[in-house]
Amino acid sequence: MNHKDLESQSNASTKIPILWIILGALGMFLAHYLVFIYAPMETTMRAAQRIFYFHLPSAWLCYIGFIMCAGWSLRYLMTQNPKHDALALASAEVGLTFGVIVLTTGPLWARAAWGVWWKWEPRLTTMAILFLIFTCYWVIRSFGGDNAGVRRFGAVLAVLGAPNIFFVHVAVTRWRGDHPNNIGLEPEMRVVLYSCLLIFIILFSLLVRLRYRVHTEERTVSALSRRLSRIGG
Amino acid sequence: MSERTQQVSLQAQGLTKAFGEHYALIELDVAWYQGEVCALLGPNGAGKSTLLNLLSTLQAATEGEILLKGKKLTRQSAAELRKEIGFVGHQTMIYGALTAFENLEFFAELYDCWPAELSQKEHQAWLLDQLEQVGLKPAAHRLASGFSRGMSQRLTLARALLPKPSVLLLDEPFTGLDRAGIQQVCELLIKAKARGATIILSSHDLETTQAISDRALILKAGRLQGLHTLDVGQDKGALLELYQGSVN
Amino acid sequence: MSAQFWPCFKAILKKDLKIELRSKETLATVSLFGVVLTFLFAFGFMGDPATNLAVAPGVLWAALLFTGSLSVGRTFAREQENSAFTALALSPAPRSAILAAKVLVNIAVMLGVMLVITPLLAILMHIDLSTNLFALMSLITLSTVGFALVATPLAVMAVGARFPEVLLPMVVFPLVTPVMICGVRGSAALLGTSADLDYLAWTQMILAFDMMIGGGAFFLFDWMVSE
Amino acid sequence: MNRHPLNIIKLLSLLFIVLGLCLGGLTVSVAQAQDGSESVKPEAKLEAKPEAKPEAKPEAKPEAKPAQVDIRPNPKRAANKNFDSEKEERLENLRYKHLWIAYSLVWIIIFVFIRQTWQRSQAVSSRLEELKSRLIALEEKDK
Repeated sequence: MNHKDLESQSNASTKIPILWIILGALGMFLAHYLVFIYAPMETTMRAAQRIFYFHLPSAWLCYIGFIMCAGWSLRYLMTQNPKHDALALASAEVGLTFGVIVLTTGPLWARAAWGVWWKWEPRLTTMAILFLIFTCYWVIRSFGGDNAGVRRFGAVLAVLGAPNIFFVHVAVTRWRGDHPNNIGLEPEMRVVLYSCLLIFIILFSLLVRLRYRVHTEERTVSALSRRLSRIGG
Repeated sequence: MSERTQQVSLQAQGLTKAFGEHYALIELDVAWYQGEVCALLGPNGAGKSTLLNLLSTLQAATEGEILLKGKKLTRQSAAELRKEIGFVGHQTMIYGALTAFENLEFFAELYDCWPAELSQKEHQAWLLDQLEQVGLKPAAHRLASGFSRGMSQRLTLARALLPKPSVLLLDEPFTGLDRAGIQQVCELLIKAKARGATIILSSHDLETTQAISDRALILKAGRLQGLHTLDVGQDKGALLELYQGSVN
Repeated sequence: MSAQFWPCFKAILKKDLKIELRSKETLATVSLFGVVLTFLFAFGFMGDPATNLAVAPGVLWAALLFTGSLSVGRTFAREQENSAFTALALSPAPRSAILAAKVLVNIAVMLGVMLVITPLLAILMHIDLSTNLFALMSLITLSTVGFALVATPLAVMAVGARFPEVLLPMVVFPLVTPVMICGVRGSAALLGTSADLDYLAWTQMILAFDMMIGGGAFFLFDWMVSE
Repeated sequence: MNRHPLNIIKLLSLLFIVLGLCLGGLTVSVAQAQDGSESVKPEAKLEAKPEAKPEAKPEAKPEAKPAQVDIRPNPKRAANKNFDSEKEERLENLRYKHLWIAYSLVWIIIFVFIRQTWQRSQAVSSRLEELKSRLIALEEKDK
């Protein structure tokens, strides 16, 4: 890899997505307004129901992050392109962040709604297992050191873990499938929910890009310092 | 080496290997010929083992490539080219819970390298014959875990030679061997060389190395320091001189 | 001139079984561990007959997971002695043959262990298994297969890792959750303590899991061990 | 065919994945037929087809139990509650407390993540700059 390669490689990822940041910031204000003022008060759950406008988009994006991680991991296994690996790691990390949101807001909501912090309910359980798998992924990637073996191990874990969740879900659903699913959201609630989802998607892609940038730059740094150590003898 | 018209069997082009920020091997360009013995020399940490590991497909190069008989050694082609490579590493790579005979049998099955002219019944005799060549026939049916370092080394060598590889990579093959053992190993190597195999060995035993090597490749801190042709008639200290001259 | 799948598969299988039958090391240690586990679980959960019936499946499958991760780790520790796995990796044997043989060996060892644990548990907890023996056996076998299919490729990859003994259980346990749930629920249905579904549906579910994870593992395995 | 055993293995693997998915879906439909009217089941059955994605779908209806009868604002219901207003008020407080905790947690988590990313990226860029200047200095010295 010569100097120019390094330059172009780092330039491509150094660009801070200004537009996205502005969009995300505006979206935040909008989300606050929508969730706290615009959305009608729900009758049975009252204020606690508003948690759900954050909870649900986070859950979706958590899943999307993990699926993206699995997809990029598969590509990494096939191509050995370190960029795919960086993308996989970035999406797993962002997915995990949203997973933490889901797993903290979820119990708070459950406590207000059902009077318990945790319920062995299919979605909760599936989420928890998925979260565990990707926490393992993250732990391995953070503490295993940066070498090809660790990357491959993580990639395999992600690829095996994501479809595995299908089985966990089906199994838990059949085991504890006493969950009423029919809900009707009022139109205003729908509006709030979907706008929140959109805003969270913007936030998600922004975070993934920022994270990806960090990972690629870290790799550039190690490549550069390797080069320096080589030139320096 | 006089017969330079011979074919190139193994080639390294810009071969580089980095571990983290440390370079073990830097842009190595070398060609090895059929039927030659090349000695790898250099102080500890010079990259000898790394080079052998790369050539054996055990590790993947960071940059550069390896050509085996003109074919690029990649992840895809490695599966097919592995049969052509014999490797003896620091570790003996034998199963302690199996006897010497069973170890060889397992690898013969794995490589599917039974001589075509032999019937199933003669396989056993053939394997014993292979063991005989490394002087292990008396211990053929003893568990390998009870072997001394020298015996394990012989068994490892027999295993590596079993599929008649065209490239033989040896990392410190003489460790733990007595004089007679070294003699025996040298004979085996010369036989393989006569068959047309390329032998690359790293060793600290300069005297033995000089006796069987055609060329000496000297590495220092991952870089090629010198590639010298050794003449049969040279006196015993010649290699040592070369080595010291290059390294210091 | 790539090597063939079957000869290599047979050679590796033969070698592993030979070593295992000769030293009986893995089988003995892991079975003993399983026996100890079963006793401890029995101490911990022993109650009236109804409770015993209710906890037995959980105990059995927990024991399966623990002994399974131990035995998978053991079969690879054997390869690491003298770095023998390096020789295997350098051989022209197809990667899938190595994986298939290793999976089969692990299944064999784990089944052997389960053969010891299951009757012991039945005796300790006063449970009559004889009525649904075949169904229970198929459930256990399929769970074992599922576990081996998940754990073996990861164990192969963990051979050179920094902390394999923690890494493996940590990674494998969340991945085999479906096996755990289906196995426990299925055997609970067999024992009559669970009213939700009949065991056949659960068995089918594990089978589906086995096929899918097995397919995935074999599909990916070439890429897994590339260096 | 025999020359590429690996490809056959790959094909077989894919076949098994598909079979496994079908079987998984089939089991669910069997289960559904067995216990009849569970509203969750048909959903799970649908999920059998697209690979790896199904998990996102069930999240679509997270409202769960609270919405038992009717979610629309219902004055009668509100009137009914008068008899236990103290308890109701405590519950209301609890709900608001939970909302605020959840809300602040969401932003704390996101903020911490962004801050951490930012710090790392700052550290990396400064190191990158330093290395680049060293590299340029070295290259100039070479000339």
